[in-house]
Amino acid sequence: MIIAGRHLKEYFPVKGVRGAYVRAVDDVSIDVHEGEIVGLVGESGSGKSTLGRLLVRLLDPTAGDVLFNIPDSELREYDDALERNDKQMVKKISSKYSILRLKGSRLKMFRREVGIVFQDPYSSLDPRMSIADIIAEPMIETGLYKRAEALERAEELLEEVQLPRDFAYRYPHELSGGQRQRVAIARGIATNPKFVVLDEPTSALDVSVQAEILVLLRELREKHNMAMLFITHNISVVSYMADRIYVMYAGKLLEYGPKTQVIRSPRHPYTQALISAVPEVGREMRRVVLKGDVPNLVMPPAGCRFHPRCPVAVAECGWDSGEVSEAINRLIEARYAELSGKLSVKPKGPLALEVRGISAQQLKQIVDAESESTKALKAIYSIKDAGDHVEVSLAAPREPRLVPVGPGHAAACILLEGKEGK
Amino acid sequence: MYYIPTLIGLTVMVFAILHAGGPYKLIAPYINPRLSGPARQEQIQMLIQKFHLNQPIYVQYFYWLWALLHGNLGYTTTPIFSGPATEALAIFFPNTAVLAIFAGVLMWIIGIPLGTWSAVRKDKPDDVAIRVFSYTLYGMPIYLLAVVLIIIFAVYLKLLPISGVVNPELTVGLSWYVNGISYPTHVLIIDAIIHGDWKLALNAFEHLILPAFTLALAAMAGVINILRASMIEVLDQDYVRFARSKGLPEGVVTKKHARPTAMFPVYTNFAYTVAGMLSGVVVVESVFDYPGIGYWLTQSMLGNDMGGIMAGTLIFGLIFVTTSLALDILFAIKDPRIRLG
Amino acid sequence: MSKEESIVKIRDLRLSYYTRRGVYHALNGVDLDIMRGEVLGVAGESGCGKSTLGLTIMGLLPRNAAIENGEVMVDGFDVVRPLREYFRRSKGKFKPTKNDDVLKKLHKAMMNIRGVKVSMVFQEPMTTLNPVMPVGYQIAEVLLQHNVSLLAKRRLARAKATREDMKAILGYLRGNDMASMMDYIKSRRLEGIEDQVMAYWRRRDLHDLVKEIRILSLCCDAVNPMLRPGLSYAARTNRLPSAPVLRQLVRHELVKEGYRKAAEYLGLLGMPEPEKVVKMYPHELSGGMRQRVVIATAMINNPELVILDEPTSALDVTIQAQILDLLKDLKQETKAAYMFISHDLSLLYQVSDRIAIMYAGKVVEVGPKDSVFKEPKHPYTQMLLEAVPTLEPHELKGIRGEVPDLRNPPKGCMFHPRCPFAMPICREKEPPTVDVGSGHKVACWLYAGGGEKK
Amino acid sequence: MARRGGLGGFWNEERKLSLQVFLSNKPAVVGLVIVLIYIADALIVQFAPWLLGLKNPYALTPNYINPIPQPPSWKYPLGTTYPGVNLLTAIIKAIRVDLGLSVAVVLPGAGLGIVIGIIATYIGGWVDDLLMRITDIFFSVPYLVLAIAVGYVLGRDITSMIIALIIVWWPLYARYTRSVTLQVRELTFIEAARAAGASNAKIMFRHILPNALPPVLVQMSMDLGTVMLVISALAFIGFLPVSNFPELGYLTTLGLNYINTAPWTILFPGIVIVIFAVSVYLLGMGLMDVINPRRRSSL
Repeated sequence: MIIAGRHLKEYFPVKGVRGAYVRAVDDVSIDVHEGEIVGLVGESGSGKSTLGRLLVRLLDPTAGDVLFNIPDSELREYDDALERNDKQMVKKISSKYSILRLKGSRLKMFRREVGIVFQDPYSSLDPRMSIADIIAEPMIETGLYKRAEALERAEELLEEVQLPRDFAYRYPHELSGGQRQRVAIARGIATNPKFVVLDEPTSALDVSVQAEILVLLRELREKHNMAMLFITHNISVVSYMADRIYVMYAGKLLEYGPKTQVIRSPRHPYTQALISAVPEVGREMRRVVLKGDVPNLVMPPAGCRFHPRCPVAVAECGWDSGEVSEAINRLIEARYAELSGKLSVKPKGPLALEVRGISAQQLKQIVDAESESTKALKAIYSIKDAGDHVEVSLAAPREPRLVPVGPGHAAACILLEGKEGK
Repeated sequence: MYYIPTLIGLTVMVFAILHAGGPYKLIAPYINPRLSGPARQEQIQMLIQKFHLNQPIYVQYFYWLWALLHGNLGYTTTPIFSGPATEALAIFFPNTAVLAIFAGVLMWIIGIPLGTWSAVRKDKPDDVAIRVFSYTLYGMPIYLLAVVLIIIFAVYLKLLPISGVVNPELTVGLSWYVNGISYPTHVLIIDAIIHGDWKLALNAFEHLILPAFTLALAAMAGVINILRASMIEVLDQDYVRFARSKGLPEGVVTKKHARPTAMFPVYTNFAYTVAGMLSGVVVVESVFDYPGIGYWLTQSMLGNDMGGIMAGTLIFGLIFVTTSLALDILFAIKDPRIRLG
Repeated sequence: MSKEESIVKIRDLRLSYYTRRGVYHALNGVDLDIMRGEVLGVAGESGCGKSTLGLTIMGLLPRNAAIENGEVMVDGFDVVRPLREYFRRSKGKFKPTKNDDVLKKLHKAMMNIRGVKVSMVFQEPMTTLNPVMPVGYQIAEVLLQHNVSLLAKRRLARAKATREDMKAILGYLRGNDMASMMDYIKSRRLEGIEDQVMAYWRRRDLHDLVKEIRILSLCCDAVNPMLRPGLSYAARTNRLPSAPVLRQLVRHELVKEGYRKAAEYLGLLGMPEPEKVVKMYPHELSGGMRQRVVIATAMINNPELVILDEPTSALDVTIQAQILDLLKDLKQETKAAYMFISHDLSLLYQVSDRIAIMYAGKVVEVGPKDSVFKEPKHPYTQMLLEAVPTLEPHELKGIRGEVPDLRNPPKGCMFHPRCPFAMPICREKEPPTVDVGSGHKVACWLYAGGGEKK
Repeated sequence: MARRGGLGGFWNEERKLSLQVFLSNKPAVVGLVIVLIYIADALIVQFAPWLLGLKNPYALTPNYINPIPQPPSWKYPLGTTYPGVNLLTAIIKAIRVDLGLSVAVVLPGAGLGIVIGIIATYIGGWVDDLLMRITDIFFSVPYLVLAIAVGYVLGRDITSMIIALIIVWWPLYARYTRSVTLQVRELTFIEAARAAGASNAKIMFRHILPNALPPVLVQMSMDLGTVMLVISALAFIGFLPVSNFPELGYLTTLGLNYINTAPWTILFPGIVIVIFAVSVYLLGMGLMDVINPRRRSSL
């Protein structure tokens, strides 16, 4: 395995609010094999860029570990040890392969083995450096070459990304967006790394340029056999580029698997909706339109983070009393106007509600009738009369685990867990 | 919210200025010059005792601060006033406040429309004229501006008085105006109105016009330039274009859509404007012999009067810090992005 | 297609930006029609002039934009005439400041076209909305400018309507008898109430009972008697009264009414809790909600043409799907024409009736959607389609070379330096636009008989 | 590096474009010319006063025989001021003094401020907080007042005026440097340099500073004018208790008693300051255009 992230978490403190964190990446594990292209898909705020930066140690994770160039057998041992909670073993393997404790020259060696290409070709190149200096920087800084040699090699690299050699002594502002991105790629692969992170490398470019860059990247992979993590929000691009795909949502990993599996038979409802929303020439769309917005990552939804928007959510998906009481209120307003004003709902703890102004039976009827249209009601598992009010209790939420659904294909949805369990 | 630490820092700085010259300089004004020999030494020892100058420096600071909090700012001896510095403040501060507020209002009501107009008419003759005007103001030393205004309005046109706060002949025999100090508020215009002397009030107002305009014009250049630049930027924004696409009249687009956001750089730079204006006060008051704290401070400087310099520095600092705090709060209220964010 | 069917008619439009580093030829002879009620997709890569085209129709050009030739007729009004005339008058000494004066006059002349007949939705919902104004006001503003009488009528109708009136109207609604309802409203002189009634009646997310309760509660909303004459004046003349204090008071009342209408309209567009949203500021809303607000602002006056300049490019895929759904609904409900500008061909395939492909300031191919996508004629269109990645991967091919520098545009066909089929004539002469059948037109020498056929 | 030379040598594309941008801003070019004239004046008075026929280049030459200000004439092109001082030569001498004082304030003030600003951003954390609070405190007293207070401590002479103004000016530069540096630090190429393995120090000095310093340097050039204004204002209110000192603010005070009859005694020295302050400002705006990539590309 060229790179393996294990239970990575990245919490950014919220400025000015003590104890509040943006949970950009929350317990994500990811594997990249030698020479393969892994696509990482997600919408804005899904944490995909943060994850990419964690893997090349541009950020230090709040928790978790990143193992670099670890033989598969030892990785298996490591995973077993993690499961057994065998701290000594974990520590032993980690000390050998983890990138998190690297310092000084060993860190530089690691930097030589990895590269990164950023999204915006305009701000990712230092405007005061010539193209040659920009490309040479990683070679010089990681001690691969001396300056003169590095400049020489920079020109070769320009050729490799299909730019004329005499661009070497130009400055970034003289280049078009596509040309700059080629320069950025040349810098990313300058030290001949084994693993390159491509953070939305084409989303600022036109389709015709994008196509050229994508073709170029595939060629480079063939030629140098480097592994790539291709981060993007564009599923069609990933489907062209990647061997395997990871899908992230709100800081969590929801599904991963071989490209054809994930694209043709997505198992997670989010992936299904995402793929259905991709417009294509020559195919009238049958979209699954998700309601609502991406959740706030300071206080993400409990259980499965996707549940508030999920079209097939069930009882244990993570509904809390706040969500359910809001749903009941909205329902009353929208459909049971005769009750509005009379009925009052009060959350009582995270998993219980106190409803007044309605009998238990009446409420039961409403819940039964509406639970298909208002998914939050599915969380209600008991409605009991308690004198002057009705006690409603909710099913305990379950954190979805990644469940294997095919060879190398897994999805984190409790619906799948159920099937597997029975 | 750095108001309190900054204030403490301000007192520390003034204390440092006071004590940087060593204890002897500090007590020099209190020594009886006719004493000599052992008697003189004895008095020095006594004064050192009295001012706690033999204690560690931080203890001295707290003694000093304690005195400060009890309104003890020392004594001042200048040609325009001798006595406790607090009393000097009571007399001079109201005058400065009236001048500065009047000038601030003038600057605002002239500068903002000029800046807006200049941006809307970018590169056209009127814009060029406004820019030449504001650049000239920007490069003009404030005393020169004052002198030019005096030459034009007082010397040639003879419309306005040159200096002072009032024509002396109008004050002869007034019971509430003694030694150049009016009672009860110490602001001549207000006091004249209180005592029903409209002629005097008008005369005092005439005396206020030139200094206030000088200050206002000097501070205006910055406001015009900043507003023009930010307005030009804002006029290019999508939401201004969107407002136009709604078919709104141009006046509504510029005044209602563009200007409120274009003002934010003016607000954030307002501390610099205030600092410039308060520095201007010092010069303007001395050019016009206007009895405010700036004039007093200049007199103290010329007479090496410790009490005046210390009190003046402190009060100017206090005014500045308080004003910027107040403006910060005010402008934060105006920006929903801050208010709700 | 007959001529009166087109809402916008653009003929040989040539537009240049005068910059300090030279003249940038942004549009080089655009011919295009937008028919009433259709969705015209305009596709092209960055710098092809598609946004400039949209802005030209709105008359929202920057001061350094010179109209060198051509006309843009919007419902019979030639938007670019004064600019073109200024350019002719200037005889090579084009001055942006003078052009700006012409533009200011144009703004005035177009006040009753923009926001009424034609409106526009921009790409970035964050920068399109004024950050320091509640969104409700930004929607209401359009009505306050152009449709004061509607607001005044709405307000007066609510004051006048009795519970019995509302019950009667509900009766007609239940019976789906709109004609009789309108007759009733006219006879009771309650014009303006139907706008509010329908806003609830057409809501899909509300229970019928709730709709009925809300409609019933529209009655008996007494209005300050001092304001009544002012409001009647506004309802009659579509202008605010000119008496100073009264004007302010009436305006204030109508702003409130504007918020109400804005909330109703946002509700129709599927915005949750619209009454709260109208009081919020743009930064409190998510990208999708903001774009809904922008669309509401553009649509609230029922314009005949809406220009959508990349309305979903800044949004996430799932939010983009929501907005597309919304636009689809709006298309069914209104008779407006849409000009949908985008760089995303697949997206345009989903939404358009016709497609125009632009390259370097020219429409190189235009025609019905299926015809253009299934049988692209222009080499540029063909290559562009091959460059689009799809879910079912195919070999991607980019287009070699760079977009031409429009400060020194190539002679002849702009695409010839990148075109694999380029012929000698392509380097010499601009290709004419030829019809290759059923309204499918292409500007390429391959079809104009300039060389051997492909 | 012959190849490099072949591609333009010193006048590479980058520099050519910069020059082009600057030259297209006419007011800035005028500003530059005027500033150069002032510098030439100062240099000549300092090193070759005989070129201008100045006998006493470092002090005013009073003429007590005819002390009353004379209007401009062939003999005295700008007239004379009290006490019989030839204004033209006085101004020529004064430009050297004022320019010298401005430079003496701006260079060390900016140097100190830039270093502190950089330290604050580089170390960050509580050091940053502390340094910024200290600048707050210095900033809390209006600059003219602070200069007066410092003058009291150090005694009122030229050196103490310079020191006082340095004390006044460094916090401005510290803050400005810090804000520009923080902006540059957010750009992606900094992250790219980190990914390339560059050390913190290298990132700071090779990437952040070259991009952050230009605006600070432009600010410095503009401040030459502002500082001159403040120096002359201090001299005007009598900060310097010396006579015969060729300083523009002091020159204006000489004729104050003749304001009714001889306005030129005040106007001419004043205008010399105005022209300089406006010129550096215009020059600064032109330079700002050159270093601002957005304005560059909008050409």
